[in-house]
Amino acid sequence: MLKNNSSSIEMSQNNKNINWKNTLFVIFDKGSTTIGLALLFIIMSIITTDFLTVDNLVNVMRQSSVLCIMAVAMTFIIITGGIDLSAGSQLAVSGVAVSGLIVAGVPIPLAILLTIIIGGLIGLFMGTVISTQNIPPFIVTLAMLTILSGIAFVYTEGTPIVVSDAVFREIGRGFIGPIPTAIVIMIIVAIIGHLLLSHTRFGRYVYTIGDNEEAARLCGINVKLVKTSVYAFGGAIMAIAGIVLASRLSSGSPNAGTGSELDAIAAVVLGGTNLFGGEGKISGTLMGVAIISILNNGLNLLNVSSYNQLMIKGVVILLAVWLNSIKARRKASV
Amino acid sequence: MLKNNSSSIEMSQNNKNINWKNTLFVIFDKGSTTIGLALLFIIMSIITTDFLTVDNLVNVMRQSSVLCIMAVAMTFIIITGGIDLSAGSQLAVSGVAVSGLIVAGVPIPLAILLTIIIGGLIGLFMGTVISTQNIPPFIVTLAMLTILSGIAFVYTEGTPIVVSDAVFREIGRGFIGPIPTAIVIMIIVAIIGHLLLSHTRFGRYVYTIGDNEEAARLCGINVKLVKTSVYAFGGAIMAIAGIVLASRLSSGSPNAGTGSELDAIAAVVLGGTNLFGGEGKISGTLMGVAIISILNNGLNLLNVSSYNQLMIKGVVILLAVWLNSIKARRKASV
Amino acid sequence: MNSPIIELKHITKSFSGVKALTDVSLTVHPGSVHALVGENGAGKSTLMKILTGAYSKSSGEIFYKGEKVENMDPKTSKKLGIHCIYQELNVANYLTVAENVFLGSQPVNKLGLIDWKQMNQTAKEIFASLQINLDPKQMAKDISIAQKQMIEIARAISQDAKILIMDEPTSSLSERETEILLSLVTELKNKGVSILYISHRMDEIFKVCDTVTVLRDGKYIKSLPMSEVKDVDSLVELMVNRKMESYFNKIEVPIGETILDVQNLSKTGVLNNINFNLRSGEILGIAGLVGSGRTEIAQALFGMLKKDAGEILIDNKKVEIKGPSDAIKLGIGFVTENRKETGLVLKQTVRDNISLPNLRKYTTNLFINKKAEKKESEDYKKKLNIKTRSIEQTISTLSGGNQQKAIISRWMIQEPRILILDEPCRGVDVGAKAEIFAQISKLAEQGVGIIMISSEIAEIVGMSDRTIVMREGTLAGELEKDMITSDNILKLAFGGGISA
Amino acid sequence: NVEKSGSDKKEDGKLTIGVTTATLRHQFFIDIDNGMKKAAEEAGVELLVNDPNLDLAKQVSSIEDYMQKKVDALVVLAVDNAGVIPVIEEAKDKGIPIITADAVVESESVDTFIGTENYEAGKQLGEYLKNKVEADGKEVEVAVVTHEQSFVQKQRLEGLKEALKGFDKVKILNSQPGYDRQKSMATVENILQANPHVDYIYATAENSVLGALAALESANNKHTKIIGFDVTDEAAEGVREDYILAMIQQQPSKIGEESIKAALEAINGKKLDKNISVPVILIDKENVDEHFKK
Ligand SMILES: Nc1ncnc2c1ncn2[C@@H]1O[C@H](COP(=O)(O)OP(=O)(O)OP(=O)(O)O)[C@@H](O)[C@H]1O
Ligand SMILES: Nc1ncnc2c1ncn2[C@@H]1O[C@H](COP(=O)(O)OP(=O)(O)OP(=O)(O)O)[C@@H](O)[C@H]1O
Ligand SMILES: O[C@@H]1[C@H](O)[C@H](O)CO[C@H]1O
Ligand SMILES: [Mg+2]
Ligand SMILES: [Mg+2]
Repeated sequence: MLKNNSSSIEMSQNNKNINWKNTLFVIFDKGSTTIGLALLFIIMSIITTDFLTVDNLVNVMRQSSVLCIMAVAMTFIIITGGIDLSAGSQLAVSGVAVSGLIVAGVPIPLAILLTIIIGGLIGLFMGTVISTQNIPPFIVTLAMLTILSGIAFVYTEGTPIVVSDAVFREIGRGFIGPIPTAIVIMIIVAIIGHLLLSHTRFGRYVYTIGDNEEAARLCGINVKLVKTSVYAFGGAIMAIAGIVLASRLSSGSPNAGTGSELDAIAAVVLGGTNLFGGEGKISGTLMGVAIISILNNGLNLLNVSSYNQLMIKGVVILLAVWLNSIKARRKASV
Repeated sequence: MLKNNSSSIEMSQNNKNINWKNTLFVIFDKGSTTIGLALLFIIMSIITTDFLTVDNLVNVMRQSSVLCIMAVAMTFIIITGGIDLSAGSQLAVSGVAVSGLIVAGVPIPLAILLTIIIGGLIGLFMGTVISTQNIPPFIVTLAMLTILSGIAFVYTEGTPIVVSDAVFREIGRGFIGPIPTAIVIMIIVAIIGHLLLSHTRFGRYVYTIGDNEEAARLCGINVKLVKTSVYAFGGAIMAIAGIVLASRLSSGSPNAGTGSELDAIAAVVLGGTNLFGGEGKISGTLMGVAIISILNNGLNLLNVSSYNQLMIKGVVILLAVWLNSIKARRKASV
Repeated sequence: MNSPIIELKHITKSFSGVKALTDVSLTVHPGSVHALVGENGAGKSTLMKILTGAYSKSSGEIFYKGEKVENMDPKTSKKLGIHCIYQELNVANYLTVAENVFLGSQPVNKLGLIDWKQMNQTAKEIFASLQINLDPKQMAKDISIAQKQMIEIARAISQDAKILIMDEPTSSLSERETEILLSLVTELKNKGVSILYISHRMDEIFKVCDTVTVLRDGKYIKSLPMSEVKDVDSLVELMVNRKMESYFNKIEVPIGETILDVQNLSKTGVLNNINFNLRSGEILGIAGLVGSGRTEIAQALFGMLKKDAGEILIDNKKVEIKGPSDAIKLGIGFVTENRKETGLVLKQTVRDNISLPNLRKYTTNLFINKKAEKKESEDYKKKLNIKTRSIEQTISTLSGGNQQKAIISRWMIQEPRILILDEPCRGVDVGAKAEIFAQISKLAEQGVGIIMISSEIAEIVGMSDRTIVMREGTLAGELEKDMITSDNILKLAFGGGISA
Repeated sequence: NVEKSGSDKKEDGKLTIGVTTATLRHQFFIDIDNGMKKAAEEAGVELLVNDPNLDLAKQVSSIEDYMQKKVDALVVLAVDNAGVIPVIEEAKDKGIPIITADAVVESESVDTFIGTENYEAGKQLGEYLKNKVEADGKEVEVAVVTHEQSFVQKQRLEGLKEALKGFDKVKILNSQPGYDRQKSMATVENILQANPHVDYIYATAENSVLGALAALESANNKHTKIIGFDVTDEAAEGVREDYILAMIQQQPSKIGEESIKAALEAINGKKLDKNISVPVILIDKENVDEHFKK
């Protein structure tokens, strides 16, 4: 509304200016960190010749696939006002499960399907506890973080399950035409996530619950069911992330994925999703994922030493968000 | 409220029953996980003879001192609706700072004072960014997590700074009379935290901001100032935690404290503080800390194997919160 | 007579052991407008929430067309065609206006995807039929409370409800919107819809209702056809169980010096060159339609809205008000129009809410003197008759009107020199209104200058010493005491001239 | 109560050894653990194992808890070489013998250290590389994937650098972070983007090696070779397939066995050597089949 205002004010002054300004507004309005991402991209392209190559961009995307898939699921959960701290452990469990099944001789498609079902069931369990028992998601998923990790370790006795199957490796390492399979999977998940969230009733219920749970209930939305479904859906998607990761590493390790929940949450929040729920977009999340991945890639390309990477990462993330917050404030004061 | 009710209903029936029931109600109403804590305590006392000894209880308290001090600061921050993911790194920085200062020949009291001031300044910086730039606390403190960790590593080049000074060691390992100094510090911090939160204007403002920031502003509360102060105060308290830890370790290590922010947040949330702000108590936080510490101690005493500890910890935490949620629902439906 | 569509029988509801409703019965016939009246906290909203299944009843029975409904929940009631405009608005702030209209039943296309085009189009049509100017694509967080109320009304219409419950639908609307709403009620009734209508504005009850049921202290008092109700006074008497002496306890007091002078106040697109002043002991009314900029004047005075031009003088001295804390330091108090979003601290107790801006007063040494704090809250609980079991109760469990009284006490304790009241009696019952007006009068007597924004013209007429009327961001006119009439206010608000 | 539990122990006469490991989430430490279990069983002592999972504060707490349990000896695989000193000294003051393993702890209270001399092992690997490069006669670049936060891994890096000091045919790039497989894999993929012709990747621990291996396999890169630490079955396969040039194999299960033996000797009052080094084996394609079954 305000944007319209300001552009209509411009309109009367200078007609050429508007379209340009308008376009910029549209781009910069998508996520919360668009300016930051754009600047990061430009700076990286300038300071290292290795960054802006097709090869490297494909490389970055492929690396970000696991994080991206996780972050899509996390976006749904956070928009309901929830959180999933067990995402990393879910990756471990599903990686171990799919590897264990394949090693045990289960055909690959079936192993994958079963793993996704297991992931869905884990999510279903968490969602049920959260929505029916009224326990904060933070606590439920924190408890599940250690429980699931424990299960993965007990199941494998701490030793990764190696999958030498070449077909399975294709998921994380192979190509479909010129595009890595992992990227294709990531894109499909992101598109499904976007459609579901922004263009179906289910998605709109997700927002409504996160925004005003009471209003949702009074409008006849089955709040418990929707919440439970979000975690179950999330669990299935986390399982897909776990499968891609296991394939990339050719093994199911109970250590895999540990701690990645924080990256996923960070990507979602960087992308402008409100940690208190009700607000957020898949497109924003993609940008958050891009920032984190490009940053990691760039620092490696630039051969920055490991301790300095820590500091630089923090500063860049802070600056990226800060740039957008300036914009937001300038907008508000128009 | 309900407590009065139900007891007054009993009153007419049986006079002896009431007092007992009343007392139980009072105990069980304090935090969100009182029943869980009580059960945990009782079970531990029964299944291992090593648990319920004066020596071991003092031991548990001393072990929990660092977590407890952190959690007090975290309680304030979470009640404003914020979060501090950099708490662990703040511990590392202050541990490294106090050790570095002492090794450089600064007298211990001055070194401690300077470290607390540094901690306060770190908090002040974060608080200012959060409250004036409108960037979500999650992102600011996540960025600070890596920045501060990087600083600690660069400053020490990754090697812990050993403090051989016996006086410094007293803080974390010494005794005042029969009571460990660390416990005395923890109790003082908890009392100050409680008084500040529940008996001063500042504390009320903290709650109000976490509940309805706009209403707070319209009542003339300087929201930015209060928020900034909470982080600055928090930083100073985190520095105290870091000093106690460094003293317990007789060294400042850039690795120390890493990851402990999650334990601190968990303790606060277990203690019934609302992660979305506006609600919570220091007494609840103490109970959350107790649950986590007793659980760790008990599992060690019972020599439960590593992977099983993971599962058991998760299940116990879930059960502890669940028991209270049943009580809460029973209350609501009376 | 046709058979009843809804029967509530012997409904009892208790919260934490305390009864909010005791053995209440109610029968609603198709195609009728049934009023539900009673004091704040009488149990009207609670009874309606039981009917929609938002609350579960403690005991009693619900019948729909003679058939017993066992477990009523919001989904079931929606299926039965029961729709409710709740007292506390249920708007999702980060969804669009159109989505809020269709909340929970957004139209979808063949693929199961949301049909945005149709949704926006339909919303637009509904808005047009309600003569309101709202952009369906706008985010709900950017609109005013009156507009949110209109969204709820639009939602109700879009639902094709058979039974429509309206819980104080006009409490934040002004004359024009109220007229539209009331004609809508009649129209729906003629189509056979049954309407349950709750309001503290008695004139509305007399205008559109066929039957009225009175509740008092959670108990059923009486149901009777409106034709049998003699006048407002007799209905009020049933509600409050005593004779009301007067509604507007205005005390005439000598009016003093000018304490506030507003000159050329402007804000692009919202306020245009506003000039007025306020004297000590004076009650200045501000009237106008929704969206005319009344709230914005208050916000500018309180430092919530940055003015583009103009000056504010207090005691003839220019002042710079950068934020609410500056305003408070200058002795200004402000009761906002939207208590839920900008007033209440919902997780806290009644006492906390009353003492919030006054804590400094109770602070001795470092700590808050809780005794003093409690005492003053207790005093105001009595003075304004706030219905709560204890001041230690969480404020969210109070009825709407009682919450409003708590917020008002907050500012009375402050002893401001200038008190701005934006819709001070929103949702307050007639008895309590009289109490609040008595208190406001007393403040004026002590020399406080009062600015009272109200959409209820009767309140403006009954209480103000002088009135300014706003229209589309400009000051349409100023009325001296003897010129303050309903007619004159309306003429100015709609853009006509007045005859002196 | 305390007294009683103490006397209980004497009655059944069984000795108790408390172990605080670094983490049980790495094959290397799991192997040490298995070695310890085996030795403890043979000797008929009770073994308590605590896993702080690299958290220093938890490790300190676990030693304090062992004091409550009045263990007869402590085996410490320190998470941090300085932070455990005060609690170790406290335990020693209570008469509990202290055995350290894997990571050196500089303190008077430590009875002995058992494990790999990581600096020396790094040097050994460096010498091997130096010979190889001299034989090839070409200048090479070495990228490093490591967890600089780990004291042991830093020593391995310093050892390698020491061996290559003044040898101008090798250029060592800045260390890049990699601890778990996923992160190490991504890091190596990125290194290959910046430097497709990098000759060697020095990965200083088990999972950085396996992450690097996954990256090379995935890129089908047969030019770049890995050198590193801690051979597992997967890594052995990598040696056979020429992704890995050479690795240092420690003898974790031997470290475990020796630790328990030393603990028993200390309990019996025997004076121990300050340093019991367990030799490492340098594995390359020549000898890999000897040590790892196909
Ligand atoms: N969730 C709740 N918990 C406890 N008490 C409640 C709750 N909701 C309502 N009450 C109590 O029930 C009584 C009836 O409230 P209700 O909201 O139905 O009144 P009302 O007639 O609608 O009043 P108003 O005119 O002010 O809206 C009040 O005393 C109120 O405090
Ligand atoms: N957050 C906002 N941003 C921009 N414009 C706004 C905002 N809120 C309100 N407005 C605009 O300001 C004008 C006046 O607002 P508002 O409806 O609050 O006035 P009002 O006279 O106080 O009406 P009422 O008090 O009856 O609701 C309207 O044109 C409205 O669209
Ligand atoms: O100290 C350990 C071991 O020596 C092993 O190589 C695993 O990683 C290191 O941190
Ligand atoms: Mg009501
Ligand atoms: Mg208004």
